[in-house]
Amino acid sequence: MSEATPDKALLPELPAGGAEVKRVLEAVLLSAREPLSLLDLRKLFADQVGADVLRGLLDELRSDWRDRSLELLQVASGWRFRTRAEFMPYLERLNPEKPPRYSRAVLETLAIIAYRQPVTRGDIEDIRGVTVATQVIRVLEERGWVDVVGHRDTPGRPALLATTRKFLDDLGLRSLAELPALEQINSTLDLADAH
Amino acid sequence: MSEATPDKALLPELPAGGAEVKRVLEAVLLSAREPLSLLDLRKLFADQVGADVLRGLLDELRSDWRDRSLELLQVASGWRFRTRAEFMPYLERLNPEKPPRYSRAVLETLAIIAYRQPVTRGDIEDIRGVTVATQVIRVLEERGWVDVVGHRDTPGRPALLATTRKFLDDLGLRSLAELPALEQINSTLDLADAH
Amino acid sequence: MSDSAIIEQAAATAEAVASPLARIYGEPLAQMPHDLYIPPDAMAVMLDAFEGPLDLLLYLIRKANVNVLDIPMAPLTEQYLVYVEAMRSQNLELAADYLVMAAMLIEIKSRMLLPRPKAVAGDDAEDPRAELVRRLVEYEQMKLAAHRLNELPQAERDFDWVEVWVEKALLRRLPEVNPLDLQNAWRGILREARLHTRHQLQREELSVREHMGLILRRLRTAGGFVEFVDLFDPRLGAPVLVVHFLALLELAREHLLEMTQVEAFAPIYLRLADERSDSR
Repeated sequence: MSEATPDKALLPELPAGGAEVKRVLEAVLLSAREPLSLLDLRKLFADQVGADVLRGLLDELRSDWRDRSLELLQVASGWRFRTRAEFMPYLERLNPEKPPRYSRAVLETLAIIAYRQPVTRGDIEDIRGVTVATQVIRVLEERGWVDVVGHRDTPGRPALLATTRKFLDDLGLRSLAELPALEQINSTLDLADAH
Repeated sequence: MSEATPDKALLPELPAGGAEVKRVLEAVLLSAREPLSLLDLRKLFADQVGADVLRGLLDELRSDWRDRSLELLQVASGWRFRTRAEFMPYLERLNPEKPPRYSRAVLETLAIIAYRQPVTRGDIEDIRGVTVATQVIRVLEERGWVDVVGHRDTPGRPALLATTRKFLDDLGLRSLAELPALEQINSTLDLADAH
Repeated sequence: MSDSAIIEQAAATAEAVASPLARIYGEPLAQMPHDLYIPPDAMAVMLDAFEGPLDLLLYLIRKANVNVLDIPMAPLTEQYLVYVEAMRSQNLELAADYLVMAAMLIEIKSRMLLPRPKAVAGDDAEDPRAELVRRLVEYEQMKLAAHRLNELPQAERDFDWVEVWVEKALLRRLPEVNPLDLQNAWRGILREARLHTRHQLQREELSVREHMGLILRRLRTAGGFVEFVDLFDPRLGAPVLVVHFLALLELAREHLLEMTQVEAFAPIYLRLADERSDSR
């Protein structure tokens, strides 16, 4: 181990020394499981490399990685590399976690808008028999699946909701006609209700 | 999520596409928790990028990193980045926990399992000529290098031990065929000298 | 690395472990003579350096530069028995494996003293040492293999795997919905409200409803006012145009839009019913 201990030749005043220190910094930061403080990093070089020099090299390292797949970040407890956000969807594809689910209220509201559009919030409440929370509609609007296509010419001029093209795209449908037919639902229901 | 789905623009026939695929490969390999097989990597690109193209890009990536702080290694379960041995003394300075060093009993047991697998504890004892302590096997099992792959159909149904994929990975091997060759010790007896 | 180099190295390993402790009359154990003799006093220390009787036997053979395939049984057995006797007085449990080996050596030795029937040339199956040699060879192979395995770069000892921090929070995960989820949701609604007779719908109606939305959207982007003919693109084909037209009628029936025409054959205009009071 002693042959790897940095000695005077590694001191960053020398260009070669600086490059070598940077190489060590990079290797250590890439494999560390935790952020490394300046104190940790000084310990790496047995306190032979000053904090200012290290800070300078960390800045260099950060710009070396500017256009690359990782970014060197300074967080509260020190420095660490992080995978850029743009690659998250790929990682997600490798380790798919169980996707979150919409609540029953959201799904039923979406089903009503999809099958009965254009509908007002009142229509949805009539069909579901319960009040529809504003939050439920907002979730669907923020997802870009539902929007207001007009207003019904009745007192209060309630907004008419319909599904969007993005809704069709995201569900892999070419048109609403490709939604499961409701007759089938009824026959299933009849069977289910038969006992 | 859909905006990250690779589309035709990512196809590696285009030089720009190839560079982009390589960027994704690098990011994902640097942040993966396990070695990634070619199959995993194809999944990354929704099977839009062929295995040959990926292999070519992995080779490029490996040479891109040739003179850098990490190396891209192909092991039994796939590809993964590791730190070069020269940086280990620095890493050890940060992490005071000493890596495991195995006793001769553990190493000889490991060698017998590796080269003669699948073997029972009795087989190991026959070869080593001594009792094998339970602790010795447990050390190897806890490291994830050895596991029980079955039971021999003899009285007592002793467990058959074999090495795992992690054993190969941790030793940087792609398959058992890459184990160091056994010494050839001539096993014919010269009867002429018998007395 | 040649065979002999490895063997020397392996032997040196055993010596390196034993030599700091084993000093007989001030002499390091590593310098013992080649005549196989190790003073019995050193045995307890020696034991720690060996993995068992095969290892000890191998050491004795290698130390004396004897080919493992040509073991001189008599001196080896005698020397071995001296050790076993010394061992037995100190650590009986440990000596058990060694005693078994001693018995094997004595058996081989005694069989070799007896006159043997003349063996067929090349048939060495009769040699009583064969089994011992087979075991020694196999053990030596594994011992050297263990040594080499230990020299391979090892994760955590000689290198670390790289696992760069991934911040999961950077990825906003959205729930996925598939058409069947909607079907199930609808089924839930029906079961809840017993509405299955009233809400029986057909595919065609659904298409009409889709086109109702399209027309409303179109009117909205056009500022709430569109000429009738502009709403129809003949390239879409008759079935689509018919559905589109039905959607238009349905919208009118539901008072969602108004159709106006100044006089016969004049252009027909469509207007969103809510446009009059719309602040925009």
